[in-house]
Amino acid sequence: MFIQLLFYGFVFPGLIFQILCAWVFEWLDRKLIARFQRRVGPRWFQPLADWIKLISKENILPKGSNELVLTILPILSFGAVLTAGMYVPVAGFNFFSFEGDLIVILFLLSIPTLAYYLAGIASIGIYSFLGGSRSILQFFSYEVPLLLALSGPAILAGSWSIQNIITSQLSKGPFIIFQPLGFILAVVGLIGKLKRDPLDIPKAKSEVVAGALTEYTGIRLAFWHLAMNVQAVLGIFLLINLYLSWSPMDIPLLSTLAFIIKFLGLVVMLSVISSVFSRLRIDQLADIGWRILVPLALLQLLVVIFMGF
Amino acid sequence: MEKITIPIGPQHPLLKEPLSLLIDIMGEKVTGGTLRLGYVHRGIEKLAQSRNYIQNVPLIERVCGICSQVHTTTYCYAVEKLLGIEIPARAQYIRALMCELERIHSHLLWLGILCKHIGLDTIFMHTWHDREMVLDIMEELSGGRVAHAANKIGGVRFDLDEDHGPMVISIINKLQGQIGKLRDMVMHEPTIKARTEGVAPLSQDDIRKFCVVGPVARASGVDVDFRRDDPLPPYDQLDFSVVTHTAGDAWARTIVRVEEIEVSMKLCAQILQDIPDGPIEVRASRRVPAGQVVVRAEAPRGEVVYYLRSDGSDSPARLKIRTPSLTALSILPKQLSEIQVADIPVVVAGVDLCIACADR
Amino acid sequence: MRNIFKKLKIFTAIIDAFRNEPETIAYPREPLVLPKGHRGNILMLNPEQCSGCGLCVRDCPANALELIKDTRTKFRLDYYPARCAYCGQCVESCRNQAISHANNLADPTSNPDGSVIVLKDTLEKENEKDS
Amino acid sequence: MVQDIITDIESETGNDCQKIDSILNEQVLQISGEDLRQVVEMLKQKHEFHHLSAITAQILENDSDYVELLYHFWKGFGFTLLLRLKKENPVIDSIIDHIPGSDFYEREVAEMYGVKFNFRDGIPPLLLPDDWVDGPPMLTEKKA
Repeated sequence: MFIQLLFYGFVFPGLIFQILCAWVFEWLDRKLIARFQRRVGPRWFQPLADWIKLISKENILPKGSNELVLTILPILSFGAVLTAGMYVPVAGFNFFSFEGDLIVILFLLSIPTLAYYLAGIASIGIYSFLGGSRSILQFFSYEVPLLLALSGPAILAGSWSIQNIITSQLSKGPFIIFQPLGFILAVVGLIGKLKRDPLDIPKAKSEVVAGALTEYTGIRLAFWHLAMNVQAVLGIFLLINLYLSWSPMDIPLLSTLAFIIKFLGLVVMLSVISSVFSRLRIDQLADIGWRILVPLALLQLLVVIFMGF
Repeated sequence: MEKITIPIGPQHPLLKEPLSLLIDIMGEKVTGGTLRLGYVHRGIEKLAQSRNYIQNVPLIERVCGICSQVHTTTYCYAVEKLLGIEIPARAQYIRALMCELERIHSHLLWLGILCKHIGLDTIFMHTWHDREMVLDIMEELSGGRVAHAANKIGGVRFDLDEDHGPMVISIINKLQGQIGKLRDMVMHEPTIKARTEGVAPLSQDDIRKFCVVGPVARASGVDVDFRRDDPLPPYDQLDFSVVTHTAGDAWARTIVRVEEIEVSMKLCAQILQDIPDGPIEVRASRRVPAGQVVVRAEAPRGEVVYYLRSDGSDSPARLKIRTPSLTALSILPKQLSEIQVADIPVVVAGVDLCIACADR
Repeated sequence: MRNIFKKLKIFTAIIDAFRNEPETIAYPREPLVLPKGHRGNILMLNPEQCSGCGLCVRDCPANALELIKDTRTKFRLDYYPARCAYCGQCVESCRNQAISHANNLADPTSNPDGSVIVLKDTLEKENEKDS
Repeated sequence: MVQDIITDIESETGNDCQKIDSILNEQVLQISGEDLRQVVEMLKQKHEFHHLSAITAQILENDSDYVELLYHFWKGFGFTLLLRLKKENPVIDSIIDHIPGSDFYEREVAEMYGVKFNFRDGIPPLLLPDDWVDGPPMLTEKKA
């Protein structure tokens, strides 16, 4: 039993699996974007090489910054996303399901954003401060439509457990058919959560250098990057589970294959989106978030509620 | 809300060259800014006085890393004017061809940088790929990508042979297709327009007051182009249009520059069609007779002014260089107010700064 | 409708880019093809043509050439690649076409011969004869 | 055209204004330093010279007691105003309120040649380092 728990925690679906997925995601993303830009792109081991390079670098913090807080924050966010990863079902494998785990996961996945904000405040750099305050502004713009959109599948399935939502989809069909709008809103929210192009306002290079992570170096930065990438992978897993969880036959191998294909499809989608749109301004994002995304999410929710009857 | 001053530069991802901007912000609003130059001041004007006229040609080429050809063209023209010689027509056409190619690559570079700063790396990479085709032509012709070393006093260093003309024409035709695609991408991509339209508009009056030149002035409706208004040969024999726009904001600057690329491509084809046969250089004496001359030319960023005084020896007594970026910089603090922090890249990239030019 | 199609231009552009081969090369692993006229390191292909007149030294804007002259025929022409700006002025100034550019990617720091390349040396030979 | 400008300048300032043929391809008028602001205002109002291309400062070898300032205007053709200032204490009025674009040109001349511009005290350096002590670089005899 203890060995089994260790296996869950450290191998699958825990630490090693999630880190591997994160690196695969990072490589795929970088390679795809490079190819869209007519570049060759990195080789397959580049994310690992970058990570090793980062942890071997000197670990500097500027004088006067709060070392303890700045060290805890990346570990905290990495831990939060790893914990969330334990509850997200992967290709039908699910070990710790309970009623309401969707809410717990969403809560855990918003910890990195708050940690990012705190990192901005705790660093003494001016760019860090701007990046941190921008990240919290952005948080208010995307989080509400994201939560509203993600509650759609839960209401349709009549349960806040991801496992129940998946089983409900197996009989009803994938929820993307019933709520395409909700899926789009969830993707937009996910992009905002991951601070990817075109919603990379908190870390816009030409404005605030690297946002809240400007003063970070070495192993702390390496853990931030890892946390961000694991978060991206979990977000994609969540979208697959909530909207696309359906396969024609109930064969484990086939469903695993289908899961991988869906994962790749979503990665391609995120890469395409990040390479065709330019970054929005923070006021434009707030405008779009509250005037367009939230009403659309409410509309979708209404449709879902009427469908439930 | 608290007023904060954010330093942009001398080292910042926004700037490719060192420039110090101190920008006052309140929340996300920019209230004002000051700037400071001199981080790449190389003292070229002083240096030029201690070198002979021939040594100065490669030196002048290094005033700017992008518009190097137009600087040497202007300098050589000034020296030739003092020497009282006129270079052969073929050499003039080759100089003009290089200048126009340079204008295309400079504007493409600018477009890429703007797109990169607003977070659209795809168009950045695509424009720079197209720019690379222009640089390939220039390297094939002259031997250098940006330091062409094409001009010498009394003519040009290389001649176009029979393969070069068709090669340039075929690449230009290919480029024309690419630029068409690029134009559609830039003009119809909704987010570029959303980011640049209405940002930091300059009125005609501002342009006149601050003596601004080049695409920035033309985007505000000031119809000035030194290729047409005060032409160095052979521009007086070439037929081209001057692109202007009235809005004066960053979006108008984008349109003006994209259309100027197309004008320049047509000019290249025209030059290759009209180019006369003949020699490419005349003998120039090493000693330049005493005299003073002022030469103006249109660089990709606007008017360059060269004042040259010779005292009869083989090195200039005074060489004054006024580059277009200096005027663009003088109006930058005015533009950096009443905008958002996110607009700073658009404004700073939009005026097309070349700090090395401005510092000299 | 046409307008929407134009808005999708960037999608078609990235799909085209994805379908075609990348335009960049993985540089150290794949060789770089330089255009014909690229100006690389300074070479002296025809040392017998060099008369030691010193025109190249006088016109060099970067002081990358040095002429140590003993008599009219005894001289040594040194070339400092790290100072060189690869402007080609010496090639242009030379009346005997003795100097030319190599068509390589100039890398002054990796020169195996140290910081000085001796382009032509008639000093030592004469000295050897004397001794 | 240039004759008009000369008569206008002379009637405006009451001082002599000479036409000099020093520059090959431009019209040059020499005025005295005190008249600069008046002349520039008049040129701007009456003759619509808005575009100041550059301000060149220089020291002539054969007459090194003076700093020579050249104001290069442009209006379809080049037109230059020439002023001579004493090298020991070169002071000139600033024209920044008439032509705001002259800001950087004046600052450059001030730093490189040590010319003082009236009404513009305490401007920070533009090109030179903040801790520059060697005096105006273009006046030093050091070889570059």
